Amino acid sequence: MTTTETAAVEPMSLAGRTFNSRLFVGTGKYPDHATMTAALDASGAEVITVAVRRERLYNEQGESLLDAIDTSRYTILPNTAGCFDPEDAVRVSRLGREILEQMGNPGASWVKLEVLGDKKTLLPDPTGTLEACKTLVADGFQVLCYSSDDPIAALRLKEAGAASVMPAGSPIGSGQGILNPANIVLILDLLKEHDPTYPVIVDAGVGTASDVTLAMELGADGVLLNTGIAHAQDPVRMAHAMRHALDAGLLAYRSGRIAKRKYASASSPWEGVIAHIPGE
Amino acid sequence: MTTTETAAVEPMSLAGRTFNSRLFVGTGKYPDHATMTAALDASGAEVITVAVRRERLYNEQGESLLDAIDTSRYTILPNTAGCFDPEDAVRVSRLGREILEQMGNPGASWVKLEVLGDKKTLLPDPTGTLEACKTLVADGFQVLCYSSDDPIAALRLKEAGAASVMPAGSPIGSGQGILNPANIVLILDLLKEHDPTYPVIVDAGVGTASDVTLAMELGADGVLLNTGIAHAQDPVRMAHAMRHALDAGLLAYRSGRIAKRKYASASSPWEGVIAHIPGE
Amino acid sequence: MTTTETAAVEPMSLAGRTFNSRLFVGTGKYPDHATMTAALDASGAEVITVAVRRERLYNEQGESLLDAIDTSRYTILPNTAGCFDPEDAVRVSRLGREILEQMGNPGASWVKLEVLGDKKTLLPDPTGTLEACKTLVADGFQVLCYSSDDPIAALRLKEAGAASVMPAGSPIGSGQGILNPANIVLILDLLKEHDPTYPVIVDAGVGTASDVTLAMELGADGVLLNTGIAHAQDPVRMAHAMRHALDAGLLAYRSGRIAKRKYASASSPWEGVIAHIPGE
Amino acid sequence: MTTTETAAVEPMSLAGRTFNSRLFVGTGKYPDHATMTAALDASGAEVITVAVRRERLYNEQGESLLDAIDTSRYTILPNTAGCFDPEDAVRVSRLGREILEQMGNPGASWVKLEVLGDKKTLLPDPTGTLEACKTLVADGFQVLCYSSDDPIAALRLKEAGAASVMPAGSPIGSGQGILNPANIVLILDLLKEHDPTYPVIVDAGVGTASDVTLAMELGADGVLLNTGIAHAQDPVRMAHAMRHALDAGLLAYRSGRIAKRKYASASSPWEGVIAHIPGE
Amino acid sequence: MQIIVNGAPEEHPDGLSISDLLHAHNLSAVPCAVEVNKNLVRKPQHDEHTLQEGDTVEIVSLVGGG
Amino acid sequence: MQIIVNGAPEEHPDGLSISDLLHAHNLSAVPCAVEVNKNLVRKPQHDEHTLQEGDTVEIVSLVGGG
Amino acid sequence: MQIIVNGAPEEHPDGLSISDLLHAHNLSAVPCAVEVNKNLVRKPQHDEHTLQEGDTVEIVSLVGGG
Amino acid sequence: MQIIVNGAPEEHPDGLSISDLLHAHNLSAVPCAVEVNKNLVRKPQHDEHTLQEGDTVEIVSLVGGG
Repeated sequence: MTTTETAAVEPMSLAGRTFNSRLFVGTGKYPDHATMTAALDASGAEVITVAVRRERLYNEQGESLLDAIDTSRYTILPNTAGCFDPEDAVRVSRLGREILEQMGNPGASWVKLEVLGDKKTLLPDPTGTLEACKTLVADGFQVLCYSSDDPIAALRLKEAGAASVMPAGSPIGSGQGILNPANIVLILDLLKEHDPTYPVIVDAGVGTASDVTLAMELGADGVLLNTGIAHAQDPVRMAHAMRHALDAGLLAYRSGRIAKRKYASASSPWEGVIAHIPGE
Repeated sequence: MTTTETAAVEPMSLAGRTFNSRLFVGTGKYPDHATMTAALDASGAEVITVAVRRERLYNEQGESLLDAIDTSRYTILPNTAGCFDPEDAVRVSRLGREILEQMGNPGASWVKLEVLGDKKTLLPDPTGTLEACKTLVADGFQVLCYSSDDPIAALRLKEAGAASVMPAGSPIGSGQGILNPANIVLILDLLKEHDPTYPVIVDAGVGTASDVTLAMELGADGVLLNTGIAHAQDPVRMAHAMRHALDAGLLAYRSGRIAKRKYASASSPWEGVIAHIPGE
Repeated sequence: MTTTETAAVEPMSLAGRTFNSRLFVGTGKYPDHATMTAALDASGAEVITVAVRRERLYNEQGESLLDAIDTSRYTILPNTAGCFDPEDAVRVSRLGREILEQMGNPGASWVKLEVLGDKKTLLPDPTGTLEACKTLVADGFQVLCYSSDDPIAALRLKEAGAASVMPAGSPIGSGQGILNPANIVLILDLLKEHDPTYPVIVDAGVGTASDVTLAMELGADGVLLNTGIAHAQDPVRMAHAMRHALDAGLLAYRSGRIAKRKYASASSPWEGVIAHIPGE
Repeated sequence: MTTTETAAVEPMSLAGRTFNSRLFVGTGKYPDHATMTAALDASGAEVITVAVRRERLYNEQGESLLDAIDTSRYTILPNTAGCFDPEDAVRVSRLGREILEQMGNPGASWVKLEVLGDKKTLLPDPTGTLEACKTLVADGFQVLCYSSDDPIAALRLKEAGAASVMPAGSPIGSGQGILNPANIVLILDLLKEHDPTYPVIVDAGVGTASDVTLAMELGADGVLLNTGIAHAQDPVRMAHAMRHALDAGLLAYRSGRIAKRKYASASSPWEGVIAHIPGE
Repeated sequence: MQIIVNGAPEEHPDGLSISDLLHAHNLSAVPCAVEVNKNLVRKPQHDEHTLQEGDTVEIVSLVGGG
Repeated sequence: MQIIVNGAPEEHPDGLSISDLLHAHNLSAVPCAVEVNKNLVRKPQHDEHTLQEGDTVEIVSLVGGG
Repeated sequence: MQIIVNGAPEEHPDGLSISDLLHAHNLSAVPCAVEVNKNLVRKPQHDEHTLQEGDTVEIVSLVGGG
Repeated sequence: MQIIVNGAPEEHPDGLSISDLLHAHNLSAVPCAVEVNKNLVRKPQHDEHTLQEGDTVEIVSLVGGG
């Protein structure tokens, strides 16, 4: 008999720290701060992403993001969204670190590295991302590195010292889910081959809960998403959905699913049937 | 702004009764009774299916199913598994009712109707199922009716008075999940057209958690499964997974997911970017 | 060494006759008769479907279908499209036979039987189709029977004497292709189990050439389509495409495709490589 | 009305030359030379790929590849298979050119560039491929460049001067077909945006005919494959299948396929139906 | 007498045969089939079959279809 | 007399009621249902229903199933 | 002197430190980071770092992003 | 002198040209390419290029590949 003491989802190790939640959520695109904070809470996330942007010097904008969020509660992960070359991504990474150090936030040495290749797809530039990753690792950053789902591109980022490689399921904000599960599996194979706890986080493209469940069932360590919650009609409820979806996928992955069979396999016994069975 | 007071999943109405859980689980194929009862508990199910079989008159079999289960806790839904013609299915339905009436179980007037067409696929015979459904409805049964995913076959069963139509995602025990989501959507369209609360439960073929999430995201009212839990390497953990998966899918369906887009949509604002953006 | 004398596609036996083409095309929805006849020619079809409709008694309509087509060239297969109950389908079948007998066309005893279940999906009613099929077989028809992709519904039609069962890939005219290849495979398994030459023709839903190729690769004996050609922007060119697609699929099915592998298998030899191979 | 004078497939321009066939086939893995030459003939290919390997100095090997093939008939495209770093790929490219120049073959300045990243997946290394591509373009080569299906990796190779970018549908020899059609479409969008005749050839992963048809329907200019033919049970027949499949896909792409619809669209007219139509 | 032909009422003299009706509609030479009150009347019977007041007649031919 | 119970022949004295049969198999206290010649005999009739030579009896209960 | 701050020209007196600039924009107490000519100037240097004619300054903070 | 040819050591007299080496291996008439110490030596130089002790030579041709 196989039993389980508990359905608890084991914590995840990332960049030297431990997290109970494997869901990483963005803070962009919410209709308002109240919805955002309620959705962050509902998601159970412990790490949230933010962008680094110019202060608006002349027009007042009301409450700032940092006023809205209880920053003591979250590891704040600054991204380099909007950067198309490695130099800009390194500059933005350092600016983000500078702010988070002032705040004493544990995300200070972390960066979600994006070096984009194209404005229509927002897919990463493999060579530019690799170059920026190397520079940032040398500069002491914990680099959580956005990648395409190209297995070799992902492997090179791990080799360059990324704390986590984060392959896209599909283009950012596209809601297409995981277009190529086989590539995610190859990434997991290559990056975890001699390093089974190396964290791989599926980032980008999640549209709905089943995308998250699938990512975890493939063996990913976590999922990062933003638009799928923020632009849902009911973001807070969708945040709950995503949290359940992640637990569902992780538990299912750990449970050893049944193999797929072409034909049926009866759930009820044939023995003791009182009906006429054809051919018997 | 859209908010949600709670992430509670609304109850489901079925055959005149109300259930908090939308997961219906079988009791077959478990390695032992202790694993089964722990898995039933973990699943959160309120309705469980059983089969009607000959008493073993001569060889003692230890603890019976009814000894193992706290029958006061569950609605027990007897099935007609193993029946290949409508007459046998009607006989078995009446035998199941007879036993459950003795027990005072609320499942006494319910039956999970299966009239199978073939031993390899265990897919239902559309004409035989329809005939048995009519007879059982006339005899006062609440018929929860196993169907293929053929939309017209499903519609005819509803018209015949089935309390719920339960289309197969794929063959019983095959673990192939939902092979034709478009057909499930057509079934939901046809059966709920003027009757939006009519319950449609995806039954059969579920292999892992994301199958359940997908079923609910399509708009199903519930999911019935057995092998996906009972034959997982860790059935109890998988039962937890399935429960989360159902909540994830239902919440996501209610949340209004984002539309799929071909191209990306940035999560972070373009305004205030300090990096060089190509073409700008 | 395996060689092939020729790439010729073997003829198909259907309802006691032999055809070189396995593509069956409809004559509806063309922009004009000239496009239709050119498309029929390009398709290579030997059997074409037509509908039975009221003569327009008062408003002249120019050239009729039978004037436009060289009827000596084709087996004309009348359908029962538009019929929703078995009685009407039988009436229409007999009317079609009456006309084709007057013409001396070999399709006179043939019918493409459709008994529809619903106007939105135009999917067949399984019970009504089965009843009409039995009546028409008893009346001497060669019944080419439109079915859903429900394997048992298809099997019952064969057992009732249908000359061919023709499962839908997806709803008529929807262009969704083959939504559930696994069901087509189950149909082929069940219907050909002890009768390997029994003809199964995929009918309905074809949108483009690869749908036809896939149908044949699954093991179907032929494909019937109409809208995919008639409503393409260039119907004649699409008819050529469909003809190539059918040959491609049939030849591939007969060629024994390679198995799918998770990992790569080099096309060029490793032996004699002058480059440095990692780990060697 | 749209008509077509002919079903002829228009020729393809590649590296300054024009080809009637868009199918590019390898010469590896055949059971024997006779099967290979028959398959090459059946495929209709005008360009065939070869590998550069050490002469076997001591053990005689019978007829060589160049003895078996009528080299005057084909453009011979040497590959850099087996190279894992850009320096080796450049060496091998130059060696191939040296041989083909001696033979006076038009493939002398051409190379199928592969810089592999990993032995299990044989997927390309994006950075190494880009570096080798730049070197070879500067050295006067026409570089037909194997790429992953990462849209930005592909775009960078075009920008580096590749004569064609050749994205993998799936790993070499895996027979998995095109795992991510959306990425192929993005590649076509990005590479053809201001240059619609830029040739994109799907290379690797083709298992059967419908994979080729699909590639062309997505808008690819051609397909390169080897194992799908060479390891089929009947390679010559499969070569015929692949040729038909390519024509089918190209013609279908040029024909403007029908849009997919959720619901049905009747092929036969509703007007003049003599049957009872529900609701009318 | 009045009969219904292809869904529309028509006035015809008593004693009208199916052949007469087809002739009246210029359909004598056209491949078509005729049903009276939902029963097929085959071509050899067209001359002798006399239509009655209130009969419902369907005259059908083949059109483009799929 | 001989009857068939759950597929196997059994010898019993004439006049055997269903209740007697269940008692003989130690099933009196167990939730089960009984069919004679494919017709359900409900529990309140178990005492009075006398089995006949050649009857086919099915005694069923509930087991794990899906 | 003129400097470029967040993309727009500003006039300031000579000898302006970064701290002065932040003060002028009411940003002294706000978590932000400052770059001069694409080089980060960390907070402890804000008092002592004197801006020069033509400097390009970026003052950034954190906003919602994904 | 010893040289490495296609991965294996070979003994040859000093002053050996590439043409000599190809001749020794019966490859004079075969389409092939030669690399010495990872540098291609094109065919017109085969007569004049004299190999040195310790040279690594690759002689390659075309084989079936994809």
